[in-house]
Amino acid sequence: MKYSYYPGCSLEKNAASYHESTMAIAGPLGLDFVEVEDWNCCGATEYHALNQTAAYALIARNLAQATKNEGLDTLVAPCSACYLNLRKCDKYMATEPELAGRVSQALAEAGLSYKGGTLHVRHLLDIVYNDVGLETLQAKTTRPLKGLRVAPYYGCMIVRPGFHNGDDDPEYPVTLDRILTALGAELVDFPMKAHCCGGHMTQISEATGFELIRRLIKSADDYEADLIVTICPMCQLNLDGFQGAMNRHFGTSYHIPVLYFTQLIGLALGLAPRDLGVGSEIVSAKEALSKIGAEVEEAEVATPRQRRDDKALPMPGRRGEG
Amino acid sequence: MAEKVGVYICHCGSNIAGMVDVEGLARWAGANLEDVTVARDYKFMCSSLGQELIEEDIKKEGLTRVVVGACSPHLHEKTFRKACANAGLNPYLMQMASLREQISWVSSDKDKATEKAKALISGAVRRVIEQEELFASEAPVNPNTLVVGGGVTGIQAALELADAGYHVYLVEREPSIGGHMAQFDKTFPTLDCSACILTPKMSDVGQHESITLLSYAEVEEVTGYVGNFHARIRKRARSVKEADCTGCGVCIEKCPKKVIDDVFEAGLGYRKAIYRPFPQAVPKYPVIDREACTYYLKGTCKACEKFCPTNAIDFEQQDSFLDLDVGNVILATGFDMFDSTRLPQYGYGRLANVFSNLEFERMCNAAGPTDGKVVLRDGVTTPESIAIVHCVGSRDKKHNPYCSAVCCMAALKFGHLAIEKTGAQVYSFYIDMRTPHKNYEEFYDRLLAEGMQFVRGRVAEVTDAARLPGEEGKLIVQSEDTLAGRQRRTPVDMVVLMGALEPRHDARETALKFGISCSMNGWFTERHPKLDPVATMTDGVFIAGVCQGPKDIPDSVAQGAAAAARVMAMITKGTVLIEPVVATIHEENCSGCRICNNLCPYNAITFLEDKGVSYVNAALCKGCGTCVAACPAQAISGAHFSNEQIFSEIEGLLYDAISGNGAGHKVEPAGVPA
Amino acid sequence: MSDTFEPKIVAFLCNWCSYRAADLAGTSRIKYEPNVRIIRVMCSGRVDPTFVLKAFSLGADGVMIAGCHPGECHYLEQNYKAMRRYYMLRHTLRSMGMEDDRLRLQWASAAEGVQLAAAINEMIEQVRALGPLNWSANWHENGRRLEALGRLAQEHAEAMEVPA
Amino acid sequence: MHEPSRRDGFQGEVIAATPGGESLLTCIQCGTCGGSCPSGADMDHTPRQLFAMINAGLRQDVLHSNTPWYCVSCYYCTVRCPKEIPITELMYTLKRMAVREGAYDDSKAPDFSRTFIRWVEDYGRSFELGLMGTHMIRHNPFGAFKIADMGIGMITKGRMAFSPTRIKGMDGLKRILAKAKQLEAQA
Repeated sequence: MKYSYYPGCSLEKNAASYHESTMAIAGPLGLDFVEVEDWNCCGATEYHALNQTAAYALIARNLAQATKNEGLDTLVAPCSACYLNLRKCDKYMATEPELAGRVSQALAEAGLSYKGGTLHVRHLLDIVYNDVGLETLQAKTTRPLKGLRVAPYYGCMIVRPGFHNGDDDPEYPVTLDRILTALGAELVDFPMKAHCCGGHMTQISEATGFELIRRLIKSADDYEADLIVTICPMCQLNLDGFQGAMNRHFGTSYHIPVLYFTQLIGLALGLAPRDLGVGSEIVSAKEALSKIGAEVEEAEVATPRQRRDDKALPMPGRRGEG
Repeated sequence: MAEKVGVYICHCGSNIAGMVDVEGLARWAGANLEDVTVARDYKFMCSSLGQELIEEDIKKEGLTRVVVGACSPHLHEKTFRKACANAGLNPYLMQMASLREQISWVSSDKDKATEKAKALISGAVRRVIEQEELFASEAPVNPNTLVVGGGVTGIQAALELADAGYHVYLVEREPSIGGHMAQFDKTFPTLDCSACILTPKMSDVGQHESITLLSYAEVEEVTGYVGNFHARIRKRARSVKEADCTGCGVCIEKCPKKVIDDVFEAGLGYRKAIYRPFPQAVPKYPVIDREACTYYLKGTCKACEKFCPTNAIDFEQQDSFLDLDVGNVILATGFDMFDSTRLPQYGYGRLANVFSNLEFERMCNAAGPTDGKVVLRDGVTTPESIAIVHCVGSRDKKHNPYCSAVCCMAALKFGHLAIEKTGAQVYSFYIDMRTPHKNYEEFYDRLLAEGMQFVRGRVAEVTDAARLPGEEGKLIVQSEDTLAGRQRRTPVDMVVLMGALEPRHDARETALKFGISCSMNGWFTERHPKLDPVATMTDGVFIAGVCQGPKDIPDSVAQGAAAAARVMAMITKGTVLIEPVVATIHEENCSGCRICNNLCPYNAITFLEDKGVSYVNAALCKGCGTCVAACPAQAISGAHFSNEQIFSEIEGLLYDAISGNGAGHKVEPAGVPA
Repeated sequence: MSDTFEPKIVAFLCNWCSYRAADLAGTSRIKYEPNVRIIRVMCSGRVDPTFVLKAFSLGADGVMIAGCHPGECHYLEQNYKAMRRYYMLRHTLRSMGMEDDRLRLQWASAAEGVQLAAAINEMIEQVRALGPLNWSANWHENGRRLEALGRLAQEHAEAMEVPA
Repeated sequence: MHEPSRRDGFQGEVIAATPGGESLLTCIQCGTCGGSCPSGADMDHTPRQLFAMINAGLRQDVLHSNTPWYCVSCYYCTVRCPKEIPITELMYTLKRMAVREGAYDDSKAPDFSRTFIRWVEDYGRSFELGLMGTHMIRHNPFGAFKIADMGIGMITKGRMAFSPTRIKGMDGLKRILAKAKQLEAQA
């Protein structure tokens, strides 16, 4: 399975471990990524605040560059912010004629063009879940993540409206949960799984930014998670990089490491931690990862302890489970 | 001989005259359209004076055709047909042009509107000349009625008819009649015990000599037409012989298999594999749930059979079929409750102490799974604080755009019951409080006085992720208090979700079965939203209760009675007129290719082997005209919608295009002097 | 009087859904352009391909066929027959060198007044962009053209009317 | 003529500048957006209040509100809105209008966006060290100490680049952006 690949700026340096681990698992999982030639920054959320046409022209240049990878009509982005930008741009190029007209004119200045709908923009999580599949992941697992309590964290931008690929729920997504379960990890029913990490808020209003980070870390801690698993470099940077500053701000002492889902897949596949960029996190994952070993056992989603006795009333049936 | 056509243009007050130059239009028709001998305009053509105008002209001027340019034929076609008939003209020689719905109400330029009106009148005149005399036939009305759905609406309809001496077949899908109302604890705003007021009506139905109650049964197929429907009913196998069962209940007592009761107890309680939904069920006979029964699953047990004193258990019983002849049908099929797992942000199904409205209803009921105690999911703890969330799946484009009409009042009722039973602090999170009926606003006042707290803001989410002190171990309801303009986190012990009322999941199939239509949202469509709320476009099929749209108990009961009254009028009159709009095959042109045979959904076309031609049974034909369009030999004609009539209408409508030889594309404001 | 081309659209509306949608557009006072002229038929299944060709030949620049949504036909499934004929007709129109967008099939339930009005406007815009059809001119020059078309349509009809 | 719902004035302006913005007219002030917003507690006005103010034509109050700048683009409001109003997109629109008119009270957030984009416009890629450096020096010189260990951690873990990467097609990108800005100004 061969795809165009758009790493995005974060994966160059601060989230290099995300890139490394993605490349490391690609081979074993049968994925082949062809990097988009001379890609540029997607503008994150910042350009939208300044100039709409320029924001979409900047993104569209990447889409145009990606069409140069002949025969590849799927563009994969591992960063959720890049993914949303690319996907939204692709959609608007087809549905917003005025905006698309302006963007096309701008692109033409560099001899480029892009027609909405040409590429299928997908997030790496979607590729792993739908194209690789749980069965393959399970079959290739040689070091099950048994005993590791993980909080699956999706963040905002992959699951939200109109732009995401399919059927994962924007409020209560489950694809990452299922991947981690397939790898043998013990899941916590993380209520904050789709809540916001704060994005750039630490730079705008520290108090606000730290509070958003605290909510997530506290909830993971309440659920006694060993680590948080993320799919986005911005989320990783906020939860990992700012965890210490957040602790100082609130006088707390949380210690929850934050790893990329590709790193956990790599570990389950039996790859060496250093080949997956493990060790570059600020909050050490050493202790948490020391738990991994031993034989495969079916992991279940753990919920907070609950009293149940004869008088207990039945729970309403949960749909779409299993 | 040339026809004499009279053209009548209605002002409809200013409804048409405000946008169309009605006087000019009438003058233009009189001066320019062939065969038009009289052309008049009048303030209200549908008034008795307007009708008399037409009648007089028919008599005095010897009109042979009439065109009325007024409103939609769906409103007044019958009126003007009658006027023609009164004057001795065959009513099918009248044609209407919809100047109001298709022109004046949808246009914004008077010149262009008037031009369009000329085209429509021209089309109608050309068409009416081709129209032929037709004669409606009369058919008797069978005095028996089929009522589908045994909730309070169907019960009311059935009793009204039966008390008037007419026979009713009442078909109910569940093992007992009673519907949703039987599940409720109290009714708002009077706080009557729901079961106490419903069960007497249920037993009246069970004992009424004019009602044949068919429970655990469904309508399989309906054929025929108004006054003469044939319905095939499938009676599902109860596995209990009704003739022998005394309803003693020993079988239920002895049955060792307990399953969650998803229907009557809303999943909050249990029932046996052989069961009666509730003690006052009508009829009293139990049913074996074959998917749960140990005998059907494993081949052993038969405890019920062993203990039954009258040998009424019959494991081999099969579904049986009943063919009924009825004159009219009343559909009172009710609603489904919204499945709140579709809004994961409210945690239903994931967070134990989030309850559905139906669960809470059962919890309040003294005969329910908690003996009427309001408790958390652990079955023992009394909540100290309860949040009631309004508009769950209502007023939401992603789910149901409409207001479910009853939830605000039900939430107030819940608030009252919760305060009374637990003394808990009760919060209501609402978008708009809607209490628009007799004594409803007063009930709202009462709850305000009782200390229920109202927060104006739709709940954003319900979570167990504690963020602030005091939130640990609670459910936190996150909202914006829109009146205070602040975000609010309200920690509570219990959350109750006021789920929407939704059309039955199979409402569209039901509609198709009875030949009626559904609105976009899936509610059955009434004949007229204001003036004909219980009739449908299909004569003889009536709708009542929530299947037509969300409404509360008194409105449902009123509709049930209204539908019954409509049926009684049909029965009393005794006959119905059958529209002569049917297809006819001209044998001399029929090649016997049989293309039409399978096109007819009503099997009205049969092939006559001896003659080698096809034949339309007029009693079965509904006049859709598909066969007419399909016949390669043009051997089929459709009465009142013949090829000639439609060709002429096209010619008339495009009068300004043909005359100009393609140059008539620009709409000239005054092509012909008015 | 403006110079913009005002196309003429003939619309065949079924009695039960789409004609009622037009009624509803009226009672809801939803404005749409006056270029459409509506003919009521009992069912979209009644629309004979020759009706469409006749309308084109007499000067219509566009033809709309509107019926109940699939699965909601008052006559159970006759709108599917209309759909089949519609595709056949588009094919025929194309093969005769006409833009097939001049023919439109529109589903409209009795509750969809807004949608029907929007569809009518959209179609008027589309046909306006296509320009005049002027078949009527051809009709006058060559009286046999319509007969030929009728025969062609009939052949297709026979080929397509395979019972469902 | 079928007239699409439209409003003049400030509300019309906001709607016209937002993909899918017409649905703003259908807001029922339910507060789902305000209740869902993770940073709502720190906003001058909840998004719902802002929509009421837009409806009331309070242009200056709206553009001076800090609300759009506290939007973290999490899209919770957008997915939960019962009227499917693209609230996050509307926040971007309001930010752009405020930037264009210089109508914001706290320059921190707009400056952050500008600084971020300046690196992108010059190099084609973003540059975190440069961004944080420039931004912190201007807006939060003491804050730098608070997160110093984080910065050091990032550097020692090899997660911070010391110089920005420049893309090859920089000339082309500059032409694209110049044209885009010219078109935006005309739109």
